Amino acid sequence: MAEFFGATVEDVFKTQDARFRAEDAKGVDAVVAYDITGEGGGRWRVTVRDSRAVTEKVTGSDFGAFTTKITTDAETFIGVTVGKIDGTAAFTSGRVKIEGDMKIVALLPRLFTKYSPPSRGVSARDIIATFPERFRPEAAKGLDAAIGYNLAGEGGGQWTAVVKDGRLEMREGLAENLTVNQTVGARDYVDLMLGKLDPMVAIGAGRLRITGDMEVAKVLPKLFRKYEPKEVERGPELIVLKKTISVGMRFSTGPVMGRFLEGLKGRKIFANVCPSCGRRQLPPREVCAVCRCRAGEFVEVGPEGVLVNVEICYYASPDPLTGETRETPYGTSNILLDGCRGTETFWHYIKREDLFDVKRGSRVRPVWAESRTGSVHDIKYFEMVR
Amino acid sequence: MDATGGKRGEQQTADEEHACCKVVEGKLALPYQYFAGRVGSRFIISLRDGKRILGVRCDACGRVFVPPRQTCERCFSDLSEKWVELSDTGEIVNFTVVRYEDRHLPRKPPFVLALIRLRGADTPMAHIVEGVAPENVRIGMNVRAVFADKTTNCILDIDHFEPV
Amino acid sequence: MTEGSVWRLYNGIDPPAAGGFKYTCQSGRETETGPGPGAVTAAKPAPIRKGGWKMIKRVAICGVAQTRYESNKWHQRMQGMALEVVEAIREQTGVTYSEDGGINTVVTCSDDVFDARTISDNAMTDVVGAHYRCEEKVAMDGINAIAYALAIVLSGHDDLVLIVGHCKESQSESRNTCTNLAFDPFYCRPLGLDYLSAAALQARAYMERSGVTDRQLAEVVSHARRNAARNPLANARQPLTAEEVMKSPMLCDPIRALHAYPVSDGAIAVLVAAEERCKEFTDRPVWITGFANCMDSYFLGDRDLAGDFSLRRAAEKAYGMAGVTGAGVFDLVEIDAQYAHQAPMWAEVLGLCPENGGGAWVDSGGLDAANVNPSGGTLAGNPQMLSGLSRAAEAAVQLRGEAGGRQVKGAKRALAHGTCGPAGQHQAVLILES
Amino acid sequence: MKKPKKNRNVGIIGVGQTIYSSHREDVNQAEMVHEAVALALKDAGLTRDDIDCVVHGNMELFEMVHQPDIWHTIATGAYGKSAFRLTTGGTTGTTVVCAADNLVASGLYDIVVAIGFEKLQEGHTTGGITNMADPLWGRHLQTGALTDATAQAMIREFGEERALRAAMRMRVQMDKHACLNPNSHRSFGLDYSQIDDLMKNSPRLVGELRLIHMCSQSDGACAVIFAGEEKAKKLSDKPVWVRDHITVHREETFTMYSLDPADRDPSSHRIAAQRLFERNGITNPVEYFDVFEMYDPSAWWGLDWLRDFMLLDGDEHLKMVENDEILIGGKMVMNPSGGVVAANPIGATAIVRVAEAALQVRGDAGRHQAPGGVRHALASGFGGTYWTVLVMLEKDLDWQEVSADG
Repeated sequence: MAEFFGATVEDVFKTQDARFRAEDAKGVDAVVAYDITGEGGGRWRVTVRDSRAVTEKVTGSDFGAFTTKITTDAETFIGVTVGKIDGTAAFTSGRVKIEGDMKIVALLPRLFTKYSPPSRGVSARDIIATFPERFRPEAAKGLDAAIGYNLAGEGGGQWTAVVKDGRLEMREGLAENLTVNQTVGARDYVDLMLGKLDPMVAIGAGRLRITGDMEVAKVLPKLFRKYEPKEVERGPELIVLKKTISVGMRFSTGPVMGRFLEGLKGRKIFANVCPSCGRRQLPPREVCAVCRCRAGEFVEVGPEGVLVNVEICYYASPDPLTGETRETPYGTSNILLDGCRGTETFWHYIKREDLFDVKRGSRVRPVWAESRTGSVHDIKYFEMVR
Repeated sequence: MDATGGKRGEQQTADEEHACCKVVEGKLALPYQYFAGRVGSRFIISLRDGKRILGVRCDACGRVFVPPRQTCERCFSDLSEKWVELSDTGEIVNFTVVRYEDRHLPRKPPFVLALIRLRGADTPMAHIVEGVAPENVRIGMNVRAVFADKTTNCILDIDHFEPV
Repeated sequence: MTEGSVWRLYNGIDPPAAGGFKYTCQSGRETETGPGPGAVTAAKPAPIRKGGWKMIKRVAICGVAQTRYESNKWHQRMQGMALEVVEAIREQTGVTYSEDGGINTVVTCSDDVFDARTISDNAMTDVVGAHYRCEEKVAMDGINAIAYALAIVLSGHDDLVLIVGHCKESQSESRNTCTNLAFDPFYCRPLGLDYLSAAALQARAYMERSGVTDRQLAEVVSHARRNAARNPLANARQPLTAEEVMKSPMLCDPIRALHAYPVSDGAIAVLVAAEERCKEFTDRPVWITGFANCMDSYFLGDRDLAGDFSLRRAAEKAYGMAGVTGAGVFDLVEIDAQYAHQAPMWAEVLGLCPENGGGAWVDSGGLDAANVNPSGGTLAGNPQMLSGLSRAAEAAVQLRGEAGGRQVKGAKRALAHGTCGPAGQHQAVLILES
Repeated sequence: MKKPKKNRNVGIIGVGQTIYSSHREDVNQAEMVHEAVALALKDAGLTRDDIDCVVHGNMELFEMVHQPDIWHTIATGAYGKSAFRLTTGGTTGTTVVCAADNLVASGLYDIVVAIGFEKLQEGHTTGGITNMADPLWGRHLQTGALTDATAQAMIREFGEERALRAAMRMRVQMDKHACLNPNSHRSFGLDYSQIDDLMKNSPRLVGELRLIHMCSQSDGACAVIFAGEEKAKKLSDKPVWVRDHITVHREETFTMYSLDPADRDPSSHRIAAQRLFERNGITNPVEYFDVFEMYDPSAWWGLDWLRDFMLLDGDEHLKMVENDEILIGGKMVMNPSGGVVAANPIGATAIVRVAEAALQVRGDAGRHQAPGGVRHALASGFGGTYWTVLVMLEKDLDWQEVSADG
């Protein structure tokens, strides 16, 4: 099984259940499907329910019902798992794809303690990964070359280092027009880099083959700072304390917001009006900020209106009023209720089923909650008037 | 803690002027993860795995601090490698008895919070004292650290101090 | 060091050199050396310092407005409290928000944790009139907002600053839970330390050092309530005898329930202007003649909790700036004592009574003789963030002669003190003159 | 608006920045702040004894530490010093700069350190920002600072193809700068050839606001040391002068769009720029400023706001991006540091803009130094419900003549 960053996908999932943190899994009910593609990949299903976690390998093509599905290649999966690849960047660049409920993904680091690969020697792949940080631009001035690394065996692979204008770009695979190509077993490559194998011996024994422009091959050792194995592959343990801090609050409405919220109970939306400029505020605020005077008069507006903008949010984040993660996607909109003008809009949710049908200018109406308490939730959402 | 006059809710009877005013229960609730850093981690791991209390010494002013810190706030010298092992016993130099009930407190009241100067340290450290009735705690009392069975990765890896 | 000084050789700190510490004025010229940290005591009043740091221009408080302080303003949200005082200031001073000559700079004072709101001042923009204007938030005790307003005016950046502070301690389930969050997450927060237990440790340290008794602390509270009864804005106005205080249960030994300031809500607005603008707003400007603040160590064990480190430095510098000696020259002194022991303890540092003489000073009527906290002080109920700002506001009201039943006759010079952080870690001293 | 004369000149004499990173497990908050302070002191050649006052700022709920200056005293150097804490949300970093400038100019203090920091890894950034909204209404609806309202408005104004392409081009330009800045949190090595791919395939956050457009969540701290003119000249051979600063807030609402684009509220950015430039006699900011470090939380905002800050009209800002005029070596270099899309430790982000602008003026920015001698630089902060702070930095003390008649 292919190994990346000193670990295999198999090993990550084998240890998954042992890394489960039941104390943080209360109330979590989810099935996460992992489709790990490419060499060293496979399919797994992790079920978290009743404060227990069960990890199973999926043999057929069907995952069954899942809450969330994560698709990525084995290298990225392990890289993110062990912290060698930035998860956000991998998601940003599209190497990790997520279907279904995003909030579970945000929860995973809390549900399982971090995976640590079995401590073992460094792999050829690990050393290749250090190329960018060891690259010496000053030594590459005027050099325009594609250098191949054909490293066979476990922990190996094929790479091309493209050096141009003092910059290095690493590519997977061997380029077509290599300036220099080096073929060596992955294990031997590691030994060469660690100084355990003499390059001349390796060439003499035919274990290392260098082809192409030998003038360029000669400058190769200068292009990179010496590889220095870290004495301890993992640094010292660094302590982290995880906690959801929660402080109970009593938010006063005051008379202005209070009046507005009271109106919602009776299925009425009240704006307050600036006595000076006449603008209407939703929800009402104590003063008109522009005219700096109290806005005392209330007028009923809406309840129907027109969407001024539609924002569909795909990013799962916690609700600071409860600490719970929100379900995505959801849509909010600034709605120009009947009786309002210009920017006098009203901020609320759009019905989930209408999300992809509505657009700027769509006419909408509120859907009222059955029981209303005088809160933002008295309106469930706005739906399209069809 | 309302003993000092915070009588909440009592005015929330019908009041003409405040007819529309109400109070909505909510929370300030968000997830956090705090990092102890290298210096703090070494201190906590030493408590957790070695049952040993470490301090740091500032060579410039000669003081030994606990809890540890990376920098001497006065001399601005780097203390991150200046570890000294401290005794797990020390002397109570100051204490209070917490008698109010709040959710942030680690114990049911009443419990004793003390400043304890460990042998080998110059600065006393705050901690909980148990195994003695609050009314019998005295300044100058010798106490010993009792380490926690289960780690919480913080200062409570010393569960409490108790009289020697 | 001056005789009777209490510079504590705590944890091996060297006391400053015998000549005192120096500070320099803006021209780079050193001022006359101060008398040293031990000098500000009433027992041996320090000499009046001359030639201290001079402000480039005079800056004054031109208006003050406060809400009534209450334990639970459930009927108002924070914006409502702030609006009340902003409207009062506008009415009182006639100040406008005109782009030319009106308020262009607002300094607010509030806190995100107490308000349970990221960017707590965002909620204030409308009511303080900061729409398309400058607003900056001082996220610490509001007495420092006055200093910052002073800096804005002295710097020439603006000549008129409105300060608006608010705090609603009743909003959270417990203010102690909020102040627990001021402690670091690994060493102090898990122990449950909060500003109350920190103050309790300080109270014991002070009682041990000075011999102040439970009865004397009770008398401090009783005195605060007597004064508060004359202050219609105070929260806790019900008179209490020392015996009643002594009977109140221990809250956090040796702090009794009635030694602690009540949970309070309120808001304050202060208008600060350069001298040349003052007459537009008031005929009774109150001049800011001295200010300094100072930070002490964070870990309670690193500090001498009953010591004088940061307050003495702040007082020294502020006194020097105003060219005054110890506290004898003040017609009234507003001390930000959130807990009873802090009144005599900090009175010692400010020079109202001798070292370790706080208890005897209370017994001998020192609080009234020196006109300490005629408002009732923080013990009568001002919230965190405003405890020092309300001291300054009260001092200004006194110097304007508008203090009604609590007026100190002929008050011309006052000291206002403010503190924030656990057990007075950060100290500020403000000197005002009519 | 008239502005009284500054009491005395204030110079920046030291700058210290940590690296910006998604994770700093190796340090706690105070230790991270200390790195910046120590570097700033070293840069200025000062010791802690030289400092009169420390100004500290961040946003408390990102780490949920109440008044963190209290704890951080163990590492900021504030012990025994005068200390202030000022915060204004995202603009905090520039607010502590304004405060330090005011405090020094007032004569109250000679040398002031301003500190901004954030350790976003320790909290939930989007949740923390959401918490800025009214607890009874907007908090249920807001999603941090994620919005595509600006994208939608630009698409309506300039057409989808041009708007999407210009925003992505600016994103790539910022990345090219970030690749030259060793402190950057994110430097992808993006190329113009990737624009089409990114426009289509970068995951969506909100509508056309895609992951690649948005700033990172970073850990980091920045400290800047300010001194009065006399000391600044004595202590530094190239002090950078703070010419002026302005803060403009907006009301407590994000409802600023309407069906008619002409109805849009005046931009606080434009108002700030207009007022600041007018009182300093600057009529053509694109010509005047050599470098502009903008607080650009997303490529969309960066693109849109360039027009407001530089007082441009129509599609002039798009042209600047399309013609690479904002690249290092261009006419008016924007964010040679890579900007906020490359690193965003929020409480530090705005002071980083000032610090980076100061390094540019000093000529000490290293690989991301704008060529040709930077004499005039502008830095912006952004926060709250579209709040703006602008800080003007100068290489020479020669502007008094310009504004004498103003």
